[in-house]
Amino acid sequence: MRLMSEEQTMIRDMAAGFLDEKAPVDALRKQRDSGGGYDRALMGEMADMGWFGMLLDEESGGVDMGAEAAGLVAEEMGRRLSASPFLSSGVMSAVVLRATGGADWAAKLASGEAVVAMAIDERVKHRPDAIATTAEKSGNGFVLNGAKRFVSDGAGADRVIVTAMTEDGLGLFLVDPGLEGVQSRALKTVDSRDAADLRFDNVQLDGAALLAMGDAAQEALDGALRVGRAVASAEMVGVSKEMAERTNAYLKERKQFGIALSNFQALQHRAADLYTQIQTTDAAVAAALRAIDEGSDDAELLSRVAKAKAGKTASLAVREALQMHGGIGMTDALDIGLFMKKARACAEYLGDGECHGDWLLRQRGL
Amino acid sequence: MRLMSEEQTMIRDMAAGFLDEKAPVDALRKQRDSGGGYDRALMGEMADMGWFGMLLDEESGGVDMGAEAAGLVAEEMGRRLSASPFLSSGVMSAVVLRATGGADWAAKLASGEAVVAMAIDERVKHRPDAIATTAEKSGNGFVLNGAKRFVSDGAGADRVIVTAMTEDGLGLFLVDPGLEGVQSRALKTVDSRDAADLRFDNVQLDGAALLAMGDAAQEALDGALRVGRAVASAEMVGVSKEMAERTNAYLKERKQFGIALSNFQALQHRAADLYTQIQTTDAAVAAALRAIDEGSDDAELLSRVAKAKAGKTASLAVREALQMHGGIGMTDALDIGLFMKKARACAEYLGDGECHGDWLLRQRGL
Amino acid sequence: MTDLQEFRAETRAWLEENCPKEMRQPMSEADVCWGGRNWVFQSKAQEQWLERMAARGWTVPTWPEAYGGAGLSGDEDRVLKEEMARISARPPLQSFGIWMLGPALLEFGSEEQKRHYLPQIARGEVRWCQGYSEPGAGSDLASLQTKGVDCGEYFEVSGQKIWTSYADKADWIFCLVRTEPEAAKHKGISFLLFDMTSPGVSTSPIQLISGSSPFCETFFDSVKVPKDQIVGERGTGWTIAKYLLTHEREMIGATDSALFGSDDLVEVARDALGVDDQGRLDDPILRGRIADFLIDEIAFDAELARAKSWIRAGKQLGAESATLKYTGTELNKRRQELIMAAGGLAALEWDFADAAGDEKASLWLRSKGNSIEGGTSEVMLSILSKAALELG
Amino acid sequence: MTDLQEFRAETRAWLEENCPKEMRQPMSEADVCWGGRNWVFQSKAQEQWLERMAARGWTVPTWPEAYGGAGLSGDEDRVLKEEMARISARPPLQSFGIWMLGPALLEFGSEEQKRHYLPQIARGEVRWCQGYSEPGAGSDLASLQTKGVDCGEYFEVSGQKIWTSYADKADWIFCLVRTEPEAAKHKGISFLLFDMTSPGVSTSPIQLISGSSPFCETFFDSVKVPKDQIVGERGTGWTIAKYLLTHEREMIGATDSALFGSDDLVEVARDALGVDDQGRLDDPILRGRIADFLIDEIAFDAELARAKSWIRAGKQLGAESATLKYTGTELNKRRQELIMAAGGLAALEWDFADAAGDEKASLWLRSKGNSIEGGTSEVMLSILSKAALELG
Repeated sequence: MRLMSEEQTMIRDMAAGFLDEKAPVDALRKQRDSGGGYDRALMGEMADMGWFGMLLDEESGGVDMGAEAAGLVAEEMGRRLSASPFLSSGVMSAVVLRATGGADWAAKLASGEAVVAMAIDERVKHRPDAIATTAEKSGNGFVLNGAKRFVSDGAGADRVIVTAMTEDGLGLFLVDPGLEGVQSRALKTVDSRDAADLRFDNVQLDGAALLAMGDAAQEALDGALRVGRAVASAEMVGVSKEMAERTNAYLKERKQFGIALSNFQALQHRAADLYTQIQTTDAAVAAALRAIDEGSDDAELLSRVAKAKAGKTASLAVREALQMHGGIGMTDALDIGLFMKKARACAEYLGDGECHGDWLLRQRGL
Repeated sequence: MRLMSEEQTMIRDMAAGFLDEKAPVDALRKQRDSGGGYDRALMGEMADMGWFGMLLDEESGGVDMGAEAAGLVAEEMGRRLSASPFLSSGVMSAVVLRATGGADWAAKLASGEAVVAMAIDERVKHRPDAIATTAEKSGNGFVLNGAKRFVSDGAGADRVIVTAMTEDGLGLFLVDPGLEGVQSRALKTVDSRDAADLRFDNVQLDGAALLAMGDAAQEALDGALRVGRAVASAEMVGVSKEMAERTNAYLKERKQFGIALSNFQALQHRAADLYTQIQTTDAAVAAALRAIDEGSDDAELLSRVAKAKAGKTASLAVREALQMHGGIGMTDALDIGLFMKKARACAEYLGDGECHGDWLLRQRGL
Repeated sequence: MTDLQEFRAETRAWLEENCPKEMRQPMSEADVCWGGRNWVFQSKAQEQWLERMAARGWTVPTWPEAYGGAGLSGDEDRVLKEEMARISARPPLQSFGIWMLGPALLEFGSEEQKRHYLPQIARGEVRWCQGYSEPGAGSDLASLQTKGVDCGEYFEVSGQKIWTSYADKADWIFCLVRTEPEAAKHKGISFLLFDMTSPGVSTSPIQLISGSSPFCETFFDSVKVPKDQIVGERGTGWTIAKYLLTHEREMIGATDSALFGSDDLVEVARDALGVDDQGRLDDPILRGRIADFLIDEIAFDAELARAKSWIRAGKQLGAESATLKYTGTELNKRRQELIMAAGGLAALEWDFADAAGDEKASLWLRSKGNSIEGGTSEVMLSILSKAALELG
Repeated sequence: MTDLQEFRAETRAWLEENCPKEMRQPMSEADVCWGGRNWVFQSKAQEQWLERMAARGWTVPTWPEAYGGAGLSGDEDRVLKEEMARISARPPLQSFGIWMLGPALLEFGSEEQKRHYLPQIARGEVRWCQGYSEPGAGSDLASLQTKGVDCGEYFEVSGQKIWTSYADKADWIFCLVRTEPEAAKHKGISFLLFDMTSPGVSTSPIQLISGSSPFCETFFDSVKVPKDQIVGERGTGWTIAKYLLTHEREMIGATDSALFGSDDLVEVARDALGVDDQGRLDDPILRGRIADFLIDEIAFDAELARAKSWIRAGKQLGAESATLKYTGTELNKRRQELIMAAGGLAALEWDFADAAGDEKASLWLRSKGNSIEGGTSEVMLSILSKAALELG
């Protein structure tokens, strides 16, 4: 599947229009000041627009538009710091459920009726293959033990897809957080979004909770991570572009020593360097999204490069934005701090430059 | 021992005056075009000034002025790319011979009568503890087998101090490169200095060749490396300062678009950043040299930090010099290429930032 | 025994006798004694400690005795600091009066002003704040617009300041005000002192991206300032401000650097990431970035130590102070970025509404201001390119 | 079968039949066929290959047939390149005539000029060089001083050029000359063509820090250039030059980037340093720097691929060409630094007097010129800040 350029423009414009009205930066600020997370009713409206079904087929209530479409929406969300479980539920969980035949919950998340989160991480750095959580067979079902950290959108989720080791290798389980033995601790996070630490103490799962096991589970998980990385990268491109544009506008407007900051060559060159970084990142992210939609062998590599590069670029963009705005940029009244916090969380989530750089070198036998 | 600031000024001024006349950059260029290495007669004059005895006591014909004095001379050498076996023979070998009681050869190198090189490295990166060369006991003497790479000033040396493993641990041997079984291959190097690869095939050494063994050998070697690193760092500070000063002068003189380059703020800020890097490096190198002279526990740490930092700064200085000079900087007719080549060789020799950064983290238990 | 050794022995004995046990413990932000009219001592020990030290002139040891100090020499001052450090004695008093206004008055104040204001500072009776920056005047401080209209006996001051630390807690302010509207930009500014309870003064705290902050916006609405509350001549305020800015720069550059590098960073990394089977940090690439940082930081520590030795030797730092400010603040930003990276997902847990200021995320966000306050990095580089390199 | 499929089949068959075996091998610098009056073919196969391709118009496939080309569409051209790549066929001819002068003449030349000069280029009969830079005019190229005095029938050209690639081997030169001394800087330049054997032309090769080079200094001493050898109107040379500079920039930015990153770097590192017991490069910190570089390089590869697809779609790159130039050249400098670091002491072995140009040290030193030639990185950033960001 490959979007035509008019389709791309249409998706982008619709997302921009909707989010400008419903989920601009101020909405995140208000959400933060009332406790963080996201607006569930707003999520319903996003679902109505088909966003949560972009990676699902029509039988599951999806619109099957692919990763490129999801990336376009995510970039617009990044520009506005729009809060929703789009990435966790609408993208990653959707990919898992599609691959593992979980059509009923796929339909629920596509319609916005339910939120399904992904519980992947157990360490402070993203290491999806470091799984100490276990699921032991017990009758027709399983007993789940372990802990997951920083489950994105985990506090308000209706179901959580949990990675756990079984005697037949990796297992993916769809877990109801309301079950006995599940402890959820909602986290306050630097980006003011929904996140939770989860503990599982002898949680009894019935057989239907098992989504996939062994190679099938690994493949579904890898697929979700791959798409998740690329879409998260698109969100960071949105953050980067927004910061660069606001900063350039500020440079033209703000005067020091009698002339606009935009006349200072040292700032011009830094702004231009940032621009080139964003251009390169934009291209890398677009290539990753496309490779995923085309089922190309390069998709894994490109999605990791995109994630690493987008994290570096977003970090540069927010740092330059803050420094070039000067003191006023340090105040919470301006938005730069909010973008900086988002960039940090997003760079960490699903692996940073170190994580994917290490993978890259191992692939090359280094 | 601690130099007074007037003593420092005197040493620096004398070195500068002498080297301006006898060993300016043009001398290296001529040496390069006639095959590289150094001028042995000139070395004699340097020895007459006491430079090769700065780290030796008076019994060995030295003047015992310490590492700080050697650093001052080295910095002036770095400014002019003056070629001589000062670092290898006058600094590192002198330190080994002083520690191990090799007074006769110490006296010869102090007087400039002989050159004593250090054969330490066996790999392409500096790893003085990775020694495959062996010295097996045989009668009163030893049999030496192995190979050393990139022995600085090794082609023209009268003796070479070789690190080799014995059954009692590390051994330091004073080897005559004229002995049977020693193969020396003179190298053409990027910095046009004397260097050689050495092979030892069943070289018969008499007992007197052994300078030290075990802990004593390790201590002497560590001492030589420590002083060597600090003095090499001072040489790189000389390279960095010279490059920065020439570049700043060029910026004031060269016009583009009708105004001097020194008016372009982007260049001003880069020049100023380089200046701060050089200031920091200068302080770190001075601290390392002083810590050595004071016998401080921090000397090991500081000499490694100085070497790592000086390598990074010199690399930045020559790159900025070349870029800011533009096309003309790329021509061999200008000196910048010569400084760039020296900076590269000097950064590599005795360990680069990676080497010493790794040591630093291991020290911290990381 | 030399005089200095004797001084050391006496000092050690006196401190041993007079420094309360409670004042010999590591200090957090909340334990600082700022003094002032409305100061509420944290403990009896804190009050005693201030009184005893102030009585000896040791809150401001190098100031002349006539102004509340002890007239110590540079060497004696160093010995006092060493002896206090030896028993982990807390500073009895911190204030902008000691750091900023005091040095300005000593250099530029009249004899009356020195005798009036300095002892109040030394005894912690009056707490000062600094009124420099304005919303429209950041790096270009000299373009400030707060005006002081000459009304005969007094100036009538109106305008707005920003980034006034603890303005909501301070008793008095030292303030840059444009009193000569016709003069050239740098020549129209005067250095005024006035009471923060004067009619027309109001303040409003600023929330930073890192949480609550000591900074305020401060508003002046026709505040009457008697003319004897000017320091130096009219129109010479810029000279005094520049003198203090250099002073401040050295302090900011010197902040937060422990000799031989970031124990905090090394600890966070080890705790968060663990080590592999070779005992190396289990994130090989981040490990390299940390190594690179440590090299720069230890080198900077050497530079800082050198600068301190120069100051002790009575040398003016000049352009070097801009180097320290620039290098020190940029390094601290890098350190905090690395701490956040090492802390990983765990470091993202943070509550903006309830930030105490010592969380990883707070320190990281706060560090971004280091290269802005006290002169931006860009201004430092411009200063260096002109003062040290004579470019442009 | 579509037309394009048909074209592919025909092309494949023709190449199979006509491309000599010897011309299907990887090519080094020394194997390039530059053509020209004094060209000595390396082999019979090289000569045959040029003749056969030129006869078909495939040395310049997209040029019109009337001018020695084959009039291929963009799609056909791509197919031809793919089919040549499939059998590793070498380009039959490379030249500044094809890359630079040709596009300029096609855009700005008169019909007579096109018919006269282009077929000579296509057949490799005349080898061209480019006379732009002067010792006093680097980034500020428009300030060039080489003058062409109007002498009625001809211009009399005097002055000096620098960085003229292969001036000592070229037959003709296309050259920027100031013919209108009274006009504003950018409006006084004309684009002249003349024979390098004209009386008054002399050249001298330039030695680079990386060893010998194709660059020359070129001197003009009252060289007579007939007036019909001007391209475009008098005083419009700057427009033509700018057009070509953008063209050149795209080419330089695109140089040296292999899809999905530096095999050379990865190989050097593995060979020189080895791997530890976990199979990781045995220099953990350098390993991190390499990883960081590879991420940037693969991302850049994606950008380059995107730009190529835009070009194929007929889109003008505009400011993007400055991005590619800047990013590509800065990356190559980093790559070469890393190769030198990975090569360690062994990479220092190098003989300046005898450098072949493909040693690690030569490539490293040569790469430093990448961010200067074809517009410095600083000029690229200034272009971007104005054209893309509208700053200043």
